[in-house]
Amino acid sequence: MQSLVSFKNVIVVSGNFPVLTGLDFEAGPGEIVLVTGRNGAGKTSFLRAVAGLLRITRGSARVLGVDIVANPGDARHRVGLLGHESFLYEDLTARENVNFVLKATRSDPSGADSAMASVGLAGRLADLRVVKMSAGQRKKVALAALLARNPELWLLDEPHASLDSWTREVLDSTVNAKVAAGATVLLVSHEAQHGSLVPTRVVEVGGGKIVGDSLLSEAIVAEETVKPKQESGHVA
Amino acid sequence: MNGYVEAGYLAVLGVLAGYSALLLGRSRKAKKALIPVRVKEKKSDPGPTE
Amino acid sequence: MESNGYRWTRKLVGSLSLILVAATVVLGLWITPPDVVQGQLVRLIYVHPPVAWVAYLAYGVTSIASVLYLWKRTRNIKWDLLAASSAEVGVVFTGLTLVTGSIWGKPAWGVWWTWDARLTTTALLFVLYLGYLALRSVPADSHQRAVRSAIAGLIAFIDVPIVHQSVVWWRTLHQSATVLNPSLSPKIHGEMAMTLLLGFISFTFVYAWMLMHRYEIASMQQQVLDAELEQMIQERQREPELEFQRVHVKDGNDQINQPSKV
Amino acid sequence: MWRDARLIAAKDLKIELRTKVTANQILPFAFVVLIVFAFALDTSPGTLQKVAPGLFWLAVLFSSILSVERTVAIELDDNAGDGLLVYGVDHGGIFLGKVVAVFVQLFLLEVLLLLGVVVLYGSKVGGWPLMLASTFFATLGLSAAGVTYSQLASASRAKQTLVPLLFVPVASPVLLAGTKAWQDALSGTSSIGDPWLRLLIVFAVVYLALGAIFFGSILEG
Repeated sequence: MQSLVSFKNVIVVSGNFPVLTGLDFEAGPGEIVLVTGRNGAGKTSFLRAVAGLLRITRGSARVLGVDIVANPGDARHRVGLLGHESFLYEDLTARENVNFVLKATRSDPSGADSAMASVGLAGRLADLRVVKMSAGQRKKVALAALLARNPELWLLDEPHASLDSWTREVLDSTVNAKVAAGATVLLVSHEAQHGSLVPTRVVEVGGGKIVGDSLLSEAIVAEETVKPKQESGHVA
Repeated sequence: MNGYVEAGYLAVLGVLAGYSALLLGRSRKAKKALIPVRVKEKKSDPGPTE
Repeated sequence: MESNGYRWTRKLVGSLSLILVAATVVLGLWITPPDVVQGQLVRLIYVHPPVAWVAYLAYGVTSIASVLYLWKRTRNIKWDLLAASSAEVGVVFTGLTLVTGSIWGKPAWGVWWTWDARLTTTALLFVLYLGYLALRSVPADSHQRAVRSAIAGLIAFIDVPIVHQSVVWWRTLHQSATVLNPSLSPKIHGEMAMTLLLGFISFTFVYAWMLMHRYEIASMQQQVLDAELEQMIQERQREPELEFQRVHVKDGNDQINQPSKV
Repeated sequence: MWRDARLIAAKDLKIELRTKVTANQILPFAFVVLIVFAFALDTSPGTLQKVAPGLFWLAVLFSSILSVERTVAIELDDNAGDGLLVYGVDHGGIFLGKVVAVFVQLFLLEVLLLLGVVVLYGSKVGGWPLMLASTFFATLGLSAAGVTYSQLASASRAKQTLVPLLFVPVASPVLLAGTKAWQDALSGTSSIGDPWLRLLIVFAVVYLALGAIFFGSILEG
């Protein structure tokens, strides 16, 4: 299987603290990988490292065929990260933000309107400054930019938090369509229900590395037994 | 001499001596901080005789 | 830890610089004759220019080390430590340059400070590298700090000729020579020249010793940091295991499990 | 790179038009500086006219510190700077765009400030070619060096205090050369061949080059 994400013994030190401590991970096209783990386990850092926003201190890491240890910038624009921060300029409107992202990524600018409409950012809301928006509305703007950018690898960090059920459904169905077309999704979520976004695989992060990795059918069993799998159950 | 010359030499020698003393002190502190690290690295060794 | 050879060299350089400085002081203060024009004051020439030279030498070393760190092929945290060490020693010597220049200036010019081009440049240099050290002293990721301070160090050094040129013009282009500015370089010859040369050599040795010592300290501190980091990595790797034990000892205790920073 | 630079500059200027930080905060600050200078000095017309160029450039230098800190702060809200990296915006383009945005704001500020100098200090303005050229390159140099240093200090928590310490000594040649070039322009002793103008050009070129080379490492480091 062709690997879209390939992390081998990755250590990431950020602010003199080891956020990732020897993480091994592989993912191929069409996978929806649910990343679980306790607070501070390293889930967000893992996603940020895949996105190329954290410098890999040790180990080897390839994303979309690019060696991101040597060239951290070369895969970034093909990766979409929807996380706790939305990279928006507060003093620009929703439309201006989305347009800026499209221009910056050299994407087709005509996709902006349909992407915004699809998440319900139309009319007056589209021309409202981000600073006046609620957390959920901001997330919609970030999501619209992401949809219009059409990345190959989707990194969703608690994507459903603060979104209404209607927008969740838009997100899920869009992402599902991309996955069917070969995109890969890494999904961090604490919620038991992930809408119609059905993971094909579950990995558990603990202490900055992968401590459990199972296909979905096994995962249900694993979730029932509390025991974290230490160094076992590794599907690399 | 004239006071200025002495003052100049005193300033140079004084500051350099002061900075050297500071370096020696910091060196001692750094060495002390390093001892537990060394001990750990040389676990297989017999270790210090104390 | 640096090798025994390194420490041995450092001690040798240290002893030599003690002897050389002592010789310079004896020759400079008592053996050499007073100058025809400047009188006893000329004795400051055996310390002031050498100290100034060391300051520039130190910043040169900082710049070279910064380049070597920035260049990916030679990138090594040791260059960063060397750059930092040399800059710190350089600031000490720049301070001394200012103090000795001022002490010399008072009887020569009648004032503690004159807006002489060299003096002004040195003062700006002092502030520039204080800024560099301030940037370094801010707690940060060690790689990030190394890159940023290397760039700051390099830019500061490139700025020096521009600053100097502007100050030289400032003092010469628009003001006629009304400023009390007799040259600080009297005619020297014979044993005076020898003593001056000795001054340059001995303070360069002092610099070498200080740099070696300062670098060794930085290197030891870095080793402690590295060891702490290794330990933190190991502790963090054990987190799931500990978590598992805790869950089984006391169920439902769901606090955030961050290891304490050592 | 040029395309990205234009994008960033347009974005920063649009944000300024919305928030008016430069217009409502930095510009009034620059005027206050002009006024308190008069308090600190003798208000007799001769004195103020003589030192007007120096005071003008000092006020610009202070304003530029605020301006470059602001341009970096824009990218720190909501980690927008990380966004630029994610979108694959050219590093040199980010630098140039920021420099252009700061330059435009500072230049407009200088025009208004010049009016202030004329009104408050009673200065007579003349020697336009040298004055315009020296202002252009001095502002460009200040913007380039300022954006670089502001980004250098951006990762530290002490950035507000660190930027002036790092930036002011580096920018001191601009202060000196800008002042002298203006004095030459006003007195009519020299025109476009003024050595101070050459120094300002060298400074601007050197810092544009250094910023373009190193900005990427600062962002990625």
